Amino acid sequence: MQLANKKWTLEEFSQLRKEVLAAWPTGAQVDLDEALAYQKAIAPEKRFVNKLNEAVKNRVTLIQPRAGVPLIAEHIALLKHLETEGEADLLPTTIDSYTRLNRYSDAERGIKESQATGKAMLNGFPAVNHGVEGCRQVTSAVTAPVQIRHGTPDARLLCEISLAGGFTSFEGGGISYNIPYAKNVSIEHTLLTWQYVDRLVGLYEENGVSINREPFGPLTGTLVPPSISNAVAIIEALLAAEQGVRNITVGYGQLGNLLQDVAAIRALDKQTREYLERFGYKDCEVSTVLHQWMGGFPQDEAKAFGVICWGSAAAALSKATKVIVKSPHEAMGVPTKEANAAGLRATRQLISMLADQQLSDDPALEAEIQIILDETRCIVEKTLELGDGDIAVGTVRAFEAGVIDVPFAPSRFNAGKILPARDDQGAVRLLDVGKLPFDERLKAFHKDKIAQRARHEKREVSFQMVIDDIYAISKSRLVGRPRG
Amino acid sequence: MQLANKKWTLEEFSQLRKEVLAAWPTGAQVDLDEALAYQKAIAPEKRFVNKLNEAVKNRVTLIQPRAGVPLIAEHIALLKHLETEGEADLLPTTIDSYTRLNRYSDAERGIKESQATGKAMLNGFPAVNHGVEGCRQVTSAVTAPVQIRHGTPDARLLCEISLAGGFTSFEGGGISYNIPYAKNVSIEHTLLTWQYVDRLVGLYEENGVSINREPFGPLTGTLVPPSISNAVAIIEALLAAEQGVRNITVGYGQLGNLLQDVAAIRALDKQTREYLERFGYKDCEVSTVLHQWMGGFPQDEAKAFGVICWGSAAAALSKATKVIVKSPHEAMGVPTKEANAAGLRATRQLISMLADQQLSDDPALEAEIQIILDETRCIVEKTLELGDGDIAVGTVRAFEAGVIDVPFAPSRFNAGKILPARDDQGAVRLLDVGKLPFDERLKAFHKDKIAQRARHEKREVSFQMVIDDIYAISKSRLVGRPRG
Amino acid sequence: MQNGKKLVLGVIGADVHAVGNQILNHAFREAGFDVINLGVMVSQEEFIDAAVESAADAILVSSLYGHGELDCQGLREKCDEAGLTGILLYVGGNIVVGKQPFEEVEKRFHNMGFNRVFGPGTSPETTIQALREDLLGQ
Amino acid sequence: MQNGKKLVLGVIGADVHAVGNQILNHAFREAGFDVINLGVMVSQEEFIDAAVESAADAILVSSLYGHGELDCQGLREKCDEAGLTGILLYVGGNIVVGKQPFEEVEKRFHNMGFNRVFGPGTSPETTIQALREDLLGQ
Ligand code: B12
Ligand code: B12
Repeated sequence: MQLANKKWTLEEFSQLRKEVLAAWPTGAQVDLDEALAYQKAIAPEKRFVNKLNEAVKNRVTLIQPRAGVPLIAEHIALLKHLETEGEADLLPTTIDSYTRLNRYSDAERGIKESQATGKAMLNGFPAVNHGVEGCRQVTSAVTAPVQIRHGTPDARLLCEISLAGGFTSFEGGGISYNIPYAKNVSIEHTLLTWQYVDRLVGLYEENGVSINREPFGPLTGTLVPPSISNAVAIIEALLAAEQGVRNITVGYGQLGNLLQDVAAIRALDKQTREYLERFGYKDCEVSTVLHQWMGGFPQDEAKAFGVICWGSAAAALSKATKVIVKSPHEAMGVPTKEANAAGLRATRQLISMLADQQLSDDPALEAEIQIILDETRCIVEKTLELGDGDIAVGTVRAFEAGVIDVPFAPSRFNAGKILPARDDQGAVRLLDVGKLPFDERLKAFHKDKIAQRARHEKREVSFQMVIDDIYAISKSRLVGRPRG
Repeated sequence: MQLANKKWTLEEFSQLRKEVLAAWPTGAQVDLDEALAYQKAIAPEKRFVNKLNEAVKNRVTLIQPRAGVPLIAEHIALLKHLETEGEADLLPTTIDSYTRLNRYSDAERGIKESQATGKAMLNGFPAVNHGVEGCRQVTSAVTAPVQIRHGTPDARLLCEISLAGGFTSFEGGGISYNIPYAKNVSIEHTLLTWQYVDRLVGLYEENGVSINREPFGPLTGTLVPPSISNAVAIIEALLAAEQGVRNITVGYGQLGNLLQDVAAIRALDKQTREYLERFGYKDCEVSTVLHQWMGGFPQDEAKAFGVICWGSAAAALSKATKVIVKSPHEAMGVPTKEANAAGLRATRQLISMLADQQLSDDPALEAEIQIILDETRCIVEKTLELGDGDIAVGTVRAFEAGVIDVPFAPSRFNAGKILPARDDQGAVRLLDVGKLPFDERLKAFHKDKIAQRARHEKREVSFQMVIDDIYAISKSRLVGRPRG
Repeated sequence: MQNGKKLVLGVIGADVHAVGNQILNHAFREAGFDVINLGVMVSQEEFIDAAVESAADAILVSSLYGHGELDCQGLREKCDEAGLTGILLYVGGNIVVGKQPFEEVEKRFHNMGFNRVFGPGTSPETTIQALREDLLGQ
Repeated sequence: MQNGKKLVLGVIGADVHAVGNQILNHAFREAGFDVINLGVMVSQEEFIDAAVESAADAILVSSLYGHGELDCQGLREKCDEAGLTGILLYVGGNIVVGKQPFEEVEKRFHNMGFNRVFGPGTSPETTIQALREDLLGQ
């Protein structure tokens, strides 16, 4: 199939569909009409879109954990714990890494070994292997809406099974679930697989079942400048909308400087709406999500609470629609349900205490928002230009050209030329802008900011700064200052 | 002795001193010359004043716990734990409640029962009973400077023993250690006993030994409006300076609205310096302390971490010189050393991550600072007026008149006429201004703010709001909204 | 509407925690009880004198600051001596030093003669419910 | 100044955590080692081929994502088969699912034939020190 940002015909979709469903035996369990009927029977308050729309209206921030274990009963117990003891508003089902790579027989081995050893041998819930029925057991056992969270370049079968399985939201996108999560998969390929996913969601939508879609905002989670993740989120929103998706949550990973974090969420919300409008997707519902710090965490649990709470504050003060919550076990491993619930409760406390507060619209905040809007516009416009107006084609070429460039990404389809580092106030700037299509003013802005820090630290601008910044938060700092 | 804000003569002081030292056998251990020599031998980095002055210079925030257990060895182990595992910059020795009321024989019983049962039967360290030698064991065992923290209306003997015992800072004041901590003790009496303490510190100062003094900022810790605690801090700073104190830390208890908290610390710092200057105490060194939320805490430890972290953020963003740290056990009881250290580490994480950030000086912040400055000025000026220019005499009359009025205070010398409640953004305002000497504009400001909240909550302004606000933080809220 | 029952309320010992006391005072009155509120820093003797004088139905002792165990020793015996045999005795707050298993704490205070023992953060509603059961058989 | 020792470095299995790998690559080179960095998503076969081809002195396996225990099974045996008998094998990162007692984890991986096992957050300096001990006798 030829990549273009154009809504697939039902024919194109149906042709591929057989192949997709045949990839693993559980695919045969999916019957679209039956699935639509099942989805329609789900209570309104258990639908992701309704909870999100209400939160947008009331300007409140919902809280959601990450969580997934290999076996169904344990997974249900985990989710129940998170909604009762963790006071979660929204629930996740995090998929294991084998499933993410379509290695369903390895996942099967993980299930078996988990059953045999009584230990979780997979880092998530293998939804494809558990099939439609297994998913329905999960989604019907809890009272909050449940979302599939993963990192799967080819999530077509996973999406088929999980929507039929009663999940009402599906995370990911052709860029955000490729570049940070794969090494050898071309962007072209994942844009196509995710057009399938979005078309499937569009089909549900056209049949009266609204499903939330959420591009994965934080990308590699490691010093990703806001304009890069915002640009990716906007592009994925446009791609999804073209295929008929109507409810979109755009995301951002907290960086730690409060002003920058609040500015990033505000810019993201505003600019996503603007671009959707511009390309004629006028009935799209947009919400935002802030992820608590996605990079390396401190090992100490009390310090981890510090990081968690600061992320909650950023979410509350930026009025993000929801916040994805970390646990005090983050640096150590997949959290126990108790640790996960503790992270949620700390977050709840902050979100509620800050519900009625917000940063005032002062010139410093306005300036920071403007910088992010300008940079993001440079990237998105250049991408459109490279694709001769087609954002899908443009995206492939933009990655080739380094016009979109994600730091520390494993993918060989990512240029990897930019180097981010913090400025003297801890905002993430660019030490090397690589091939980003920034104008001279923006380039000078970054250069000045980094130079200012270097002067303060009395050292040369160098890669060592980047390394120091990567370790900083796990060492109780934001800016990785030289030691001693 | 007749109360007046006038430096005591050495004669006046010495006359009283004999009586003070005779109140309990350990008083005989104090020899001023020997004590001065002992203090002079303390390493500079172990002196409170040096650490504080350096922090003021570098605009960093130091962290300090509260902690005290009945027995010496256990207390030393506790402090060592807090400096190694808790990364505390400054250490406390919190005094038990019997000692605070000069009930030294009850304290003796507590020591005995603690030894016998192996459980701590006192809520702090009975420094007077342990005597000069006991105190020296403590202060010499640790590397950080140590401060006496208590709540003692008559702390004369305690101060004598602890300064001779090597402590380099002493908390409290004639108002702040009376009104929240006593029921039947007149202000006149405590102003006199604290003139003794301040004169003693002044004597050390004049002999080349600089001791830090810290009025207790949070008062009852329960919805105390910033202008009231700032006015008390300023008055106590003036009283201390007159007796020769030269290093003063003025304090404030976090209220939870970030803008108000930052404004309160900034106003406090500025106005304390202005008043000291105006009355000719030109060589005083001033620093500030923010206390993490001093009212009722949530019982859940994860939620308590949320409150702790938000207090840390307020401290860091207001650039307070130090922050007094709570533990996740706060709602339950005196914390274990592990819980105490955990509170410190969470605080450390936030303070370090926010070290390079600050709120920008926008009009909203400026306006909030101005309100606090204006209100505080009204109170202090009226107090001066009531005392015909004498701030000590004025203070006694101000309490009689309700010109200074602390909410929820146990003291019968406090008018108890004002009622604080939160506004719609969670800032603490006055639902009833009582007899506070506010001008019409200020009165209208408070009225409007509370009315705005009432409208939003669709209920009448009433005492129920106050009750709801008292419980709010322990129920994961800041503003006590009506239920349902 | 008054329910005819009289409570003596106060914070025992050298304890100055005044907030909870003021709220309980308010809540008990709202609930129809007759409250003799002694405030903070109340000695055993003051509790007993007030109860004798008013012919109270119950004494409600608060202790927050940690010395509750020392302060409460012997209160039941002194009540007996004063002729207040069988008077309802409650204690609540942060009644011991530190975070201790509630069951053990409860047992120790039961042994001291308290009819009911309440842990940290007990809501006024819970206490009022208990009083209604014990005094009004509701 | 090169120290003449060759390391094969990579992140095993379906694991894409790239940040630590990039930093280790940088740190080992700075420390004088010759590094063959295979990046992320490296199969056992790729590790072995690279080690055979380069006559490496050690294989350093990273696993962050939790499937380390499944991914590492049989690596030592395959090394033996490929003639890499006795080659130094390290593993590090977040090598199991969840927060588990390190001693037990270490034992399980020792039993799988790893010479050294490193827990979460091990600093490059620690690893370099261990390599110097094991390869250069320092
Ligand atoms: C950033 C991150 C991500 C990014 C990775 C981006 C990228 N492509 O690199 C994203 C968001 C994409 C991601 C995805 C996933 N992640 Co992740 N991620 C992290 C996180 C927060 C930081 C990792 C990091 O970069 N650290 C900084 C670097 C410098 O440190 P490091 O990687 O630990 O490496 C150092 C040391 O460990 C040591 N070391 C490493 N290898 C070796 C080898 C030897 C021999 C030695 C001696 C030392 C050594 O030296 C390195 C340099 O100092 C960690 C948690 C944490 N540590 O805070 C979780 C974490 C590793 N991720 C985890 C998981 C489960 C996942 C996912 C499966 C699910 C998810 N949460 O989405 C997917 C996995 C996808 C896949 N197939 O691999 C878990 C692993 C759980 C476990 N082991 O029990 C962790 C621990 C989080 C958690 N507590 O749940 N993740
Ligand atoms: C505010 C406060 C203060 C203020 C008090 C101001 C004042 N005069 O009122 C100040 C700062 C002055 C203060 C001083 C001290 N405090 Co204090 N304080 C608190 C705090 C933070 C909140 C108390 C409060 O007002 N809560 C709100 C009210 C509404 O709740 P409440 O008091 O718990 O009362 C409710 C219930 O407990 C219940 N209840 C109460 N009594 C009874 C009785 C019965 C029969 C029943 C059924 C129910 C019941 O109903 C009440 C209404 O809902 C608590 C910790 C916490 N709870 O978060 C510590 C706390 C009570 N304080 C403590 C201590 C140790 C002290 C000090 C000794 C030392 C210090 N830290 O400075 C001094 C004591 C001075 C003295 N002599 O008493 C400890 C007690 C430790 C313990 N028991 O192990 C606590 C628990 C903090 C801690 N974890 O260390 N404190």
